[in-house]
Amino acid sequence: MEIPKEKLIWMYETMVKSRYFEEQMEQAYMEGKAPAFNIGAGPVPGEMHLSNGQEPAAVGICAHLTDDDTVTSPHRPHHHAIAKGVDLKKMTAEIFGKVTGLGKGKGGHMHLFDPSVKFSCGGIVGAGIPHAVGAVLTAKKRGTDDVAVAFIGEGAANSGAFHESLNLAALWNLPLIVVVEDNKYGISVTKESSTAVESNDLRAPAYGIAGEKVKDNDPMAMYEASKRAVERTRAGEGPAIIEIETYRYLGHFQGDPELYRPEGEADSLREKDPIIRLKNYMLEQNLYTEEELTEREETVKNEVDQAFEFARNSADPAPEDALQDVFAE
Amino acid sequence: MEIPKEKLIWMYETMVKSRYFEEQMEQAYMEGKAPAFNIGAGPVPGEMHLSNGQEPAAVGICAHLTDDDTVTSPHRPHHHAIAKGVDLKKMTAEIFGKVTGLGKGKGGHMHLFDPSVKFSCGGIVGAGIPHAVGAVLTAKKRGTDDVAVAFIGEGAANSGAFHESLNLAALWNLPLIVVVEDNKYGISVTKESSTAVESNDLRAPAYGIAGEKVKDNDPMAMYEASKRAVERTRAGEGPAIIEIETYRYLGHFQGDPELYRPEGEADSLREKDPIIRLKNYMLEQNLYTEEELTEREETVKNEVDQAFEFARNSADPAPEDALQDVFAE
Amino acid sequence: METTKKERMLTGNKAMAEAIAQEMEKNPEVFVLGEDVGKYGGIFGSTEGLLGKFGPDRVMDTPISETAFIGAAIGAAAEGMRPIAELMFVDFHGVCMDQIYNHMAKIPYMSGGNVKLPMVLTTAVGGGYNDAAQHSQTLYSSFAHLPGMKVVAPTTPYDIKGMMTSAIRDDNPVVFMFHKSLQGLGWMDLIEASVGHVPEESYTVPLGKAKVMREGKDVTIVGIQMMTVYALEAANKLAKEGIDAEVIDLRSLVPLDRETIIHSVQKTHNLLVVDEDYRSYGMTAEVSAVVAEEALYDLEHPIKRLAIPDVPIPYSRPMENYVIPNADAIYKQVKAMISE
Amino acid sequence: METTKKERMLTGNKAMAEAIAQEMEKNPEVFVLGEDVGKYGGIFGSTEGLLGKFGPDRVMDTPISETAFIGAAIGAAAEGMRPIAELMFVDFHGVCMDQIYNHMAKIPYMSGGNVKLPMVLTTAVGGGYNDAAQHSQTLYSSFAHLPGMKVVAPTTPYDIKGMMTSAIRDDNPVVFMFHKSLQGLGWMDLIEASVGHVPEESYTVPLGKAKVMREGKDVTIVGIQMMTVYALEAANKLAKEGIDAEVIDLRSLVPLDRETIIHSVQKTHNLLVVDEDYRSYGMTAEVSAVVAEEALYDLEHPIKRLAIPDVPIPYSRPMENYVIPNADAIYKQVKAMISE
Ligand SMILES: Cc1ncc(C[n+]2csc(CCOP(=O)(O)OP(=O)(O)O)c2C)c(N)n1
Ligand SMILES: Cc1ncc(C[n+]2csc(CCOP(=O)(O)OP(=O)(O)O)c2C)c(N)n1
Ligand SMILES: [Mg+2]
Ligand SMILES: [Mg+2]
Repeated sequence: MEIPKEKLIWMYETMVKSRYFEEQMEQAYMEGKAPAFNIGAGPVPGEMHLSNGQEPAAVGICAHLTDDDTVTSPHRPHHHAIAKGVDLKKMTAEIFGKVTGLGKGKGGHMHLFDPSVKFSCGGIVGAGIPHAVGAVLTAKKRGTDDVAVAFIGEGAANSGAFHESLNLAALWNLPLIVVVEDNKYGISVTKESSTAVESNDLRAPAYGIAGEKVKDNDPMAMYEASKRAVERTRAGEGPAIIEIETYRYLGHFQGDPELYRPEGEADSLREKDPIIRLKNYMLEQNLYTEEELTEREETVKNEVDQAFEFARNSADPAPEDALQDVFAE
Repeated sequence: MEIPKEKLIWMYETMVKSRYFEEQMEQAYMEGKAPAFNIGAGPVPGEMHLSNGQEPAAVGICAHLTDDDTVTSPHRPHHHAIAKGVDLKKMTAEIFGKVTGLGKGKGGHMHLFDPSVKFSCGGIVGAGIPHAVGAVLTAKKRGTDDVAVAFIGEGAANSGAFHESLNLAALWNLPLIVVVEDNKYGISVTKESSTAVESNDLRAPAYGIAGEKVKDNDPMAMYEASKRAVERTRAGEGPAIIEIETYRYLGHFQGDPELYRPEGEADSLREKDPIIRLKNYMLEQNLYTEEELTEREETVKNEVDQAFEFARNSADPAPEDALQDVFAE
Repeated sequence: METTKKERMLTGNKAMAEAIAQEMEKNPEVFVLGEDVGKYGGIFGSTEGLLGKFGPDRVMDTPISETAFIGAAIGAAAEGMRPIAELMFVDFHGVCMDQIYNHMAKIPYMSGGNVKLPMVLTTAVGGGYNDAAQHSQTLYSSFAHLPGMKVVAPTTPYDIKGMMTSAIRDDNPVVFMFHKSLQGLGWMDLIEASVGHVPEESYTVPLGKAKVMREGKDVTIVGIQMMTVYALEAANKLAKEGIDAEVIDLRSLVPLDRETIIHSVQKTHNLLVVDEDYRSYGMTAEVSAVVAEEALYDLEHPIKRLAIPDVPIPYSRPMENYVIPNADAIYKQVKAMISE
Repeated sequence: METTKKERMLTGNKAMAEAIAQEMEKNPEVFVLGEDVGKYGGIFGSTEGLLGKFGPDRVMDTPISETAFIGAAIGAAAEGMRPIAELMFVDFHGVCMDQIYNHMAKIPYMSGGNVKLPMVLTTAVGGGYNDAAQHSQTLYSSFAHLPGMKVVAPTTPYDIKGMMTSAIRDDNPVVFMFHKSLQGLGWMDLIEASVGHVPEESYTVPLGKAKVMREGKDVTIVGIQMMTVYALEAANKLAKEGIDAEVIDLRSLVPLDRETIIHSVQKTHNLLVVDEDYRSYGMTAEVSAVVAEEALYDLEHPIKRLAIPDVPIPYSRPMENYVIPNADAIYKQVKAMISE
């Protein structure tokens, strides 16, 4: 499969943006938490699940989506949000708990909602899949050809919500794709200790749907598998499961002691970094020069910096704002 | 496969007992509910889910179980209970709400617990499967070779509990068999309207376990499939799913107007009655004479009659008994 | 002609189905999904006749996958649809409560009001016909305790229709609890209260307002659904003995109409709260607490509560009758209270 | 030597893990299962060190399948095992509540006492570190409302160990809620109350008994877990102004120790109830109702309640601080009450 140049560069820029966002977030998160780490301190408190290394899953499929397609995402949502085109300023402000945030500071990092690009996420494992089903049920009722992608971790594939949602989507022939990001762990529990089959695409036959496996965190292979799945499902040929082998460079959340992780594992994963691999590919193919790529990197990093600035400069909500938005008028 | 004569006659007697029990129950249930049907009236109030026609699922597999093996059953439990050897008097008394019942009248028809033969059931679809997992987890911990059978309807195979339990059992290599009784309906909803695959044994690969389909409500085929599955699982070779195509002669519950059911469907099913088929087989094979079989039928029916008599003659619980048994001392 | 129209009587279930039908006619984005809502018309008749009128695309039978289909309703509501999802018995909420309270109830808040979820979760509640521990609960407070959803439980066919219409039009998630005994179904004990006057034309009854069903001056009895029905029965008997009870039908647990309760207690100076839910940490406690906070000095006698005495609902008739409050128990409790 | 032993100080999490370890040593049928209870030692340290001591057959990591593994614990308990199942955050109960309340809590009753379920469900509760709406709740009353399970929530390391031991030995299902802030974890705000004297030897603290943490004569403050800690802080401040508050640590929601509460109110004539759960239909209501029923005439002022004001827990610090009651809010509420 020939991947169009503009798709390659979009994937590249988006991965760089996402990675840089997470790196900035990692730093911001640590502010105020030294010398003794205190999860509730600093400008960004609460749990923080970063996606460094997992970018291919997000960009490989979002390359095929429009603003009218729906994405639901779990507790580790930043790369998906960025790939789906969520407003970066408002998203960052939300994570900083500011009144200018997507949810006016009520949601936080695990609860980002941007209806303008049909993105949502949540902190309960598996729970976003049915919401994606509802989005495409709506598409079907309204006669549009919008599709939905539900991102989950490999750990979530053992939840009841996974099974119920895939059965429902298959039964009603809805354009849903479940992307399983296999980063080997659900917190500390390895895939082998949680999953009775080797790969979750093997579960597709249980719903009579398509299943595909993407190996080695390869953004281009993810692009290709996603193209097949999105085209199929948009054409009304039913749901699909794509499982991608991906890499989690950091702990489950920031502050995770990672005692369960073999020494050196994260480093060895970093050696195969997908951003570098895609960059090298584009250079080898003479699609872009080093300079061109560097310039583009600067542009997206700049965008991230501006988003952080926006967030930091925004106002805190008033305490009593807590009482608003429980019910719509 | 040659089925031993004593197994055949046990299956026959048990099916006859179960069927006769349900027929007696059907009558008892209608007492006090005429002329206007009132679900809460008569000696046996509440919902009543009868199993007439579904006996093969129960006897085909229970023929391979001992008292130390566990059976969990759903809202339609009588045939399973009888095949597992639950105390018939106490069970009947429970359904009549008597103080001599298995649960002193607190449980009722959907909540029969007989720990002496490791039988339990419950009214929440899918919820019994994890209990069976726990039973065999215990067996494994204690080093016995006891197995567990979780009976469910085909409708329950779309519940999250099904998926989570099978993954867990497969992962931990526990001796669990899930028997799916496909009677075509979950209340009024047909299997085609609820299930994305044709048969639930096709879901076995999603857990890397064995799956087998038994067609046409055939007690002997069920015996054979069950033998394979029980022997395999008892030997430590992992869980299995058996789906049996079975027949529900009556409504989902008594009082079901069955408006969703094609006219004549139940009658056409009755023409293939498994009890008659097994009887004919034994006669053809000259295993028993008509007279011998009739005598055995009388014996088991007599047992049922005695159980009903015991139930009817037992005392009601005192109202204040309701306050007992919430907590053990 | 006009007179007979005014006297049009409907059962609770027909009132409910009529409200849904009228909203579905008006608004193509209203649809129904749930187990057996199609050909069966809802196990408790809540969707009777809808499949025939609107077809299977708008009246959708589902698999036994409450997490998936209630979650799908949430996803559809987020897109602006107005789904009505039916949880067949409230007793089954435990398999899908995450979708209900962590998502349906919280997404509007977590999104800072940017996502609205205009959906209704209908569910059947109540015992009294010996359906035992897993099919007889009301669980009113299990829902009312958790913020972000309106929780209503109407009693009369008139209110059922009017509040159902309000619920569908509401831009917030509404849990609409209908009591099996008040549906007026042919296969249950037919009680008078399950049939009542219901206008044919569409109308609304506001959510969040209690209703004084009977005015009185000696004691306030706060009830809900069947407990309101029994309270009225008890009030009639008490009246014969010169005790004039005011009966309040709560109708809505969230929002709770504190004013109507307090106003009544300020008049009668006595309060009995009756609930078909478990006693502890429930509605009787909440209503008691509201009065103890806001009208303490108005009380002549200690507040009394009647509810299920913190036991699962037993199957057998004598025991079930013992644990679910009835007219006689209410009558006795008021007598005991007044003569204290 | 003896003195240092008496002064042995432990964090809440170590107290909890020690209780489990001691019972596991004594009884081979005790085992632990849950997400990340193995190598990780429990996300909130509740099973720290157990894997190393007892191996993976007795300390079992599970998939993210709460319905299956809590259900499996029920099945194992029915066979006489004594499982301890951990629900990582109480906020996740909605995915498995059916197993918890329809099965764990009801099977003993529905079986007429013939099946016992000697199991413990441990779960982390509480907010205060900005973990937002799906990870900060206590949900005390969502469990306490439903009959058939003991529900406890100890505060001090001493009580955590003693009540954990009692819970494991209890023949009934016990929901054991431990507060994240009281675990004394290195990666959270370290509060003094999360460290305390804990004897090394095994001991029990009874379930179902509240504890008077501070005697006083002017006002009774009933709290639980962090609210008890804050109540004590507030009491110290109040003492400086001559207001002598009695602070009761509820410790157990079910059974509820009505006697201790009533006895205290009879002495102080004033009651403030403080909860980290949602306000409506919750613990503050139940305690208020108990007093309104049984000690109405002892009250000098209307009962006051402080709790989360029926909103989901907001993420942002100023808003979270606003909705979760703290020492200052308690202090102010008592002052306002007394001077009313
Ligand atoms: C229902 C539920 N159970 C448990 C958790 C706690 N939890 C949060 S993330 C997580 C691991 C998820 O693993 P996976 O799905 O593989 O995603 P990853 O973190 O690896 O991206 C767990 C157990 C939760 N949020 N929801
Ligand atoms: C979780 C849950 N959802 C719904 C129900 C209501 N219900 C009881 S039986 C039933 C149909 C079950 O169908 P199936 O599993 O095929 O069993 P069958 O009745 O055909 O034997 C339904 C929907 C329930 N008891 N529990
Ligand atoms: Mg993972
Ligand atoms: Mg069926």
